Amino acid sequence: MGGLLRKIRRTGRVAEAAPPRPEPGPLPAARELGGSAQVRCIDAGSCNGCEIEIGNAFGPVYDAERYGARLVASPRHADVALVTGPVTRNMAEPLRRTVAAMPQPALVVAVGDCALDCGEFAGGYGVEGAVADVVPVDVRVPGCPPEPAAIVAALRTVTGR
Amino acid sequence: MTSGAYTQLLDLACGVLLLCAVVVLWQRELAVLVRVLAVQGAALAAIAAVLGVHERRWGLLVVAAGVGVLRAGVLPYLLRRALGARTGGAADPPPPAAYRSPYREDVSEARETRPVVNVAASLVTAALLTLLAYAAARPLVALHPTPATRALPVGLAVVLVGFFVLVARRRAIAQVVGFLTLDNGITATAFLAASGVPPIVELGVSFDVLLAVLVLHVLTTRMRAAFGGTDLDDLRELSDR
Amino acid sequence: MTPTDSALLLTAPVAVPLAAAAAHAVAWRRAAASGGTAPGHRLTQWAGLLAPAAILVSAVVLAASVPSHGPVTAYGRLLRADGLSVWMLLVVGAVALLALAASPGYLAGERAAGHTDEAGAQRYHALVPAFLAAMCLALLAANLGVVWVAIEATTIVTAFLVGHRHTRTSVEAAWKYVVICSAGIALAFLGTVLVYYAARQAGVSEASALDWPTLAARADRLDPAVTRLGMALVVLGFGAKAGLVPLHAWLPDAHSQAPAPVSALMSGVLPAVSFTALLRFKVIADTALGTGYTRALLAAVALLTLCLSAALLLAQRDYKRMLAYSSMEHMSVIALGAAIGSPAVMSAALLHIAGHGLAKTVAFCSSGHILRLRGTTRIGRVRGLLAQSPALGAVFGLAVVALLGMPPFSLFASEVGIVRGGYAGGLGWAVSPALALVLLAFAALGYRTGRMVLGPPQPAGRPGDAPHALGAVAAAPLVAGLVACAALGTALGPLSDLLSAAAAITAGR
Amino acid sequence: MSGVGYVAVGAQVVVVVGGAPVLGGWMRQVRARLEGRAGAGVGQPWRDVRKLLRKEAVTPVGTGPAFRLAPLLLVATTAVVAALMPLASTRTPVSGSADLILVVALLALGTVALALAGLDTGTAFGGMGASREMTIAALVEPTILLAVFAVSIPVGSTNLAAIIAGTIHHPARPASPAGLLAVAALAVAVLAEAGRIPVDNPATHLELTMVHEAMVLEYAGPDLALVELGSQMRLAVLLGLLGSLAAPWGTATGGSLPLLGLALVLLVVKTALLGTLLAAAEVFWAKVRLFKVPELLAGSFLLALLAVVASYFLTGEAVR
Repeated sequence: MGGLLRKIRRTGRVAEAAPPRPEPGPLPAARELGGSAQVRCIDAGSCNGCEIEIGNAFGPVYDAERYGARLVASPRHADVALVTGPVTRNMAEPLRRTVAAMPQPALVVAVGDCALDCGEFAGGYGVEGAVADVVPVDVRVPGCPPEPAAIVAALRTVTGR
Repeated sequence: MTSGAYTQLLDLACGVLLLCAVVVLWQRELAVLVRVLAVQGAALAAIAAVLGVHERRWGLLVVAAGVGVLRAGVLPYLLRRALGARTGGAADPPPPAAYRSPYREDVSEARETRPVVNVAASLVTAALLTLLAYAAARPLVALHPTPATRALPVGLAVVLVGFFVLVARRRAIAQVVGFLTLDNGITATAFLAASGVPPIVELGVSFDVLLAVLVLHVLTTRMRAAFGGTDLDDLRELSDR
Repeated sequence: MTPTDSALLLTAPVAVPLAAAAAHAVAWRRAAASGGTAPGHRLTQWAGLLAPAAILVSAVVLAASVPSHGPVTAYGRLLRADGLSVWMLLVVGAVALLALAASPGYLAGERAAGHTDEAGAQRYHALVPAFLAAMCLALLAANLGVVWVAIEATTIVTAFLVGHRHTRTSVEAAWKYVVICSAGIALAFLGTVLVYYAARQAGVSEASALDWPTLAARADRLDPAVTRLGMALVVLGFGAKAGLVPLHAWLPDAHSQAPAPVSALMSGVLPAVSFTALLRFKVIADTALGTGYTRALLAAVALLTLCLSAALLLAQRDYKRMLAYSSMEHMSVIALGAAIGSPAVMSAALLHIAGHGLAKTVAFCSSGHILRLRGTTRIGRVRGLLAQSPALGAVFGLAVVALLGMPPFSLFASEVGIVRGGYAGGLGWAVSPALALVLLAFAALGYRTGRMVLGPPQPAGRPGDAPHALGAVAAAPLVAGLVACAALGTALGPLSDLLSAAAAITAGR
Repeated sequence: MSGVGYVAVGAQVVVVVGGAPVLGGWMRQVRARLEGRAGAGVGQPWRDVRKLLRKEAVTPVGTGPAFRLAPLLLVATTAVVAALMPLASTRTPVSGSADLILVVALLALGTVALALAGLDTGTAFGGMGASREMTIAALVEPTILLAVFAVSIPVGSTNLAAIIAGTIHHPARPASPAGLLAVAALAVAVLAEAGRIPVDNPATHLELTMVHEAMVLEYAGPDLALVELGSQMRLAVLLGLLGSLAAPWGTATGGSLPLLGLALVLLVVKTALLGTLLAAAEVFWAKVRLFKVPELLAGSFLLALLAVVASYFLTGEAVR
């Protein structure tokens, strides 16, 4: 315990200074959310590269939580579905149901090139299509994988902070 | 010292004594057990000191200091050394460099992993033992009710819990801790009942306890050499078969 | 007797062994420093006899004066010898003399087999006299707290003797021995503390509230409830050291692992010394509570122990463990005698302590020779001892016959005395089952020993089968022990005064 | 007195309802800072509640009144507890009913309602969460009752107002072994009852470790807002209870308004202090595995029992 306490004191604050607000400004739906967005991650068939970056976005350095975003365990609690990967055949219906389970107003954020246009996996026999082919997408985050900063910026347009 | 403060301090020290016995049952980490034992020894010394100040018997303060040094200092130190001998020792050659893990301590040696009676059940047993001590101590309290003798059940409860630890634990060090808890309980009973036994007896008893712990320390080392550990479950070669 | 004389007589049994222990401890350090290679001196081997000789001489001198002139005290009543302690001192001295006379032979054998070296031998010579000193202190101390300290000291001193071989089994035995005995005897200390509390509340001063004569004289004023709790704890605690149920588990392990002469001491006199402390408390409790309480307690413990030891004797396959369980059987017979408690029965019980001590010493020492000869402690692997080594077979067989309680050995007389007194004292309900159990143990012990001693010699070609002669030096203490045991059985002679004085003390009148 | 008394009751309820989310936000903020993060700010739970109230209410198919009523019941029982307890003043119109056993029963009612709601959803997680919650509750309730019994022995009453007033008049009482043991037992019980580490992790997303979260997975929108508000209020009330039993000084015993104001400030400070301690401790502790929770709770039960026993046999003249 003493060791941990010393480490906490030595480490101090890890979170980087908040960058300026992202350019396009908050989405219209952000006003209704009022600075709070619960996020449910949905892996529709990702290679897990994007999951690692999402994890980093919520880690101490980028600290997406300071803008009011928080990961939750249930789509019922969520305002934002963070969808990654090309949608595989088996995940198409679960994705549709998950988005349907979210209470309105709800947003879908597609994270990564695969989610936007199937990327490397386009035309694969198991791939149903991009996220937009299955559910309506509100925010797009390109990159393979996208940088945590980009994910945080996308989430900031949702929370409006 | 006013009578109120005296009672308060005495009760507080007794409470710490009992609490330490409970924590000994609760904790599995052997290093923590040893630390708790030191606290218990300090509480015991505090009981003696409070009694000494209250009754204005300055000899008792000397006894208290001795008890404190032995039970909060020397005995825990010996036990810590017995624990620390785990990683080194001539009888126990270090493993080849290729197999040496970054975790120098063998976890199974540092903890009571599988007590004979699981912790939840032993805590409930401790509750029953406390009630038993309370029932058994009623004639003792009735003989001469003072704030000190009213706390006698605490001493008996610590004795019973110590005995239970002795029976229900499989690690050699945990058994020694149980033995010392038992002994702390007896000494506490002696202090609470009659302000301690005569100094010559107290001296002899302390000396015996110290020697007993030393002997057990040596035996622990030998046990590691012979069995490769201090799991008392390994001690099952002698039986009537 | 002048104060100087009495001080000298009471100090010698403790101080001479302690001095011997200190001298050997120095030699042990030196031998350990030199790597255990330095050769031993013949002189130091036999010098070990000095300590038991001192005990015996003091005991004999005291025995001449105490029955007629009353208890002797020294150092402001810190040490005190009455009939009971002198009788026990005699037993300790005699048994220790036999055991230590057998020691050089035992150590020579161990050294020849490579089990020990000079350092080990010196350690043995240092620890055994210390053990004797602790026992004598337990017998001579007038303060019950000091008695407790001395008895706990015996545990600590003998721990390394039990674990002398560093093998897995001896470490196991030593651990169990120290933990069970220390914890058990800690209960006895709790009992002592409670009696002290009762005495202080009865108005006894702090200095004399643990002094046995004072306590015995003023026991009628002790609070009964507190004394009852204290006595129960004392029976449990000192019973642990005496090999009585429920804290007996250390006894067979320790006795089977210790060196044979130490086993003899630990089995022959150590339980008896602990039991003597119990008897002292019994005197106090009997006055404070009436005889019924301690009687019920002791009878119950004795019967349980007897049940257990008889059952385990029936199934026993190891002869050293067999002898250990036989000790438990005899201790429970003695405890039964103490439960009956009339003066005649108490003298029978004290005689039983002496006879058992002598016979068990011979049995354990000869079992050491058997172990060296055959290299095993399994009963099944030892056959035809008498044919191979007539002297050893005869001594071992006779020792067991003595333990079985056959005439002319003294155990016959004492057992008959206890049984007769039990029926006369209205304890038939306890004596009858005890008798049945003793017979059961008798059958088991007799049958197994018969198989070991009698029969044709083992087929040739196995190690250790050559005809074996015990040798005069090794045989002398064994024969002496048997003769002494038989002599006690036929006539007490000058000892009868001492025995009746001791019995009068323990009977509480 | 009655006027100030009514004000006190109202102020307590307002402080608890308004302050509970802030307390939650504060604890998260403390945690974030210790973990090297910036944190979302103290007001974040209120933002969450505001947003959830604006959102659509979803009632899953097949659920009945148990599901719909549970959030209301949770908040209502906790609000009643907040009104009853002498958090700021021991002399209120309802302090006569502030029985500790009643308080415990009201809190248990909320727990049971939520567990029933979890069962009502018919999902695997709901049932699992409910069963775990009830396992823990079954072990916590006797502990709380025993601890309460222990602190009530010296007073001779289980009325909270009487206990706290008694402690203010006998300042040595919480330092007695019985008092210390009872408060320690209560602290463990509070952790379990409020679903904090090491019994339950309020920030978990792992199905295997969820207890409270698993029961409320199906709630959305305003219902979820009530559930979150309810659990935050429970934590605030329990910490307030612990604070006023361990250190009742400052609680108003008379009927003057300035004293009441001071008491409210002290209440907020005490609760915030306990919250800070708890949040800091949560950084150091790990959640124990579910099968080890009984071990922890058996320990706290033992502490409570020892407290009772100690208050019987360690009663010197100072306490009586």
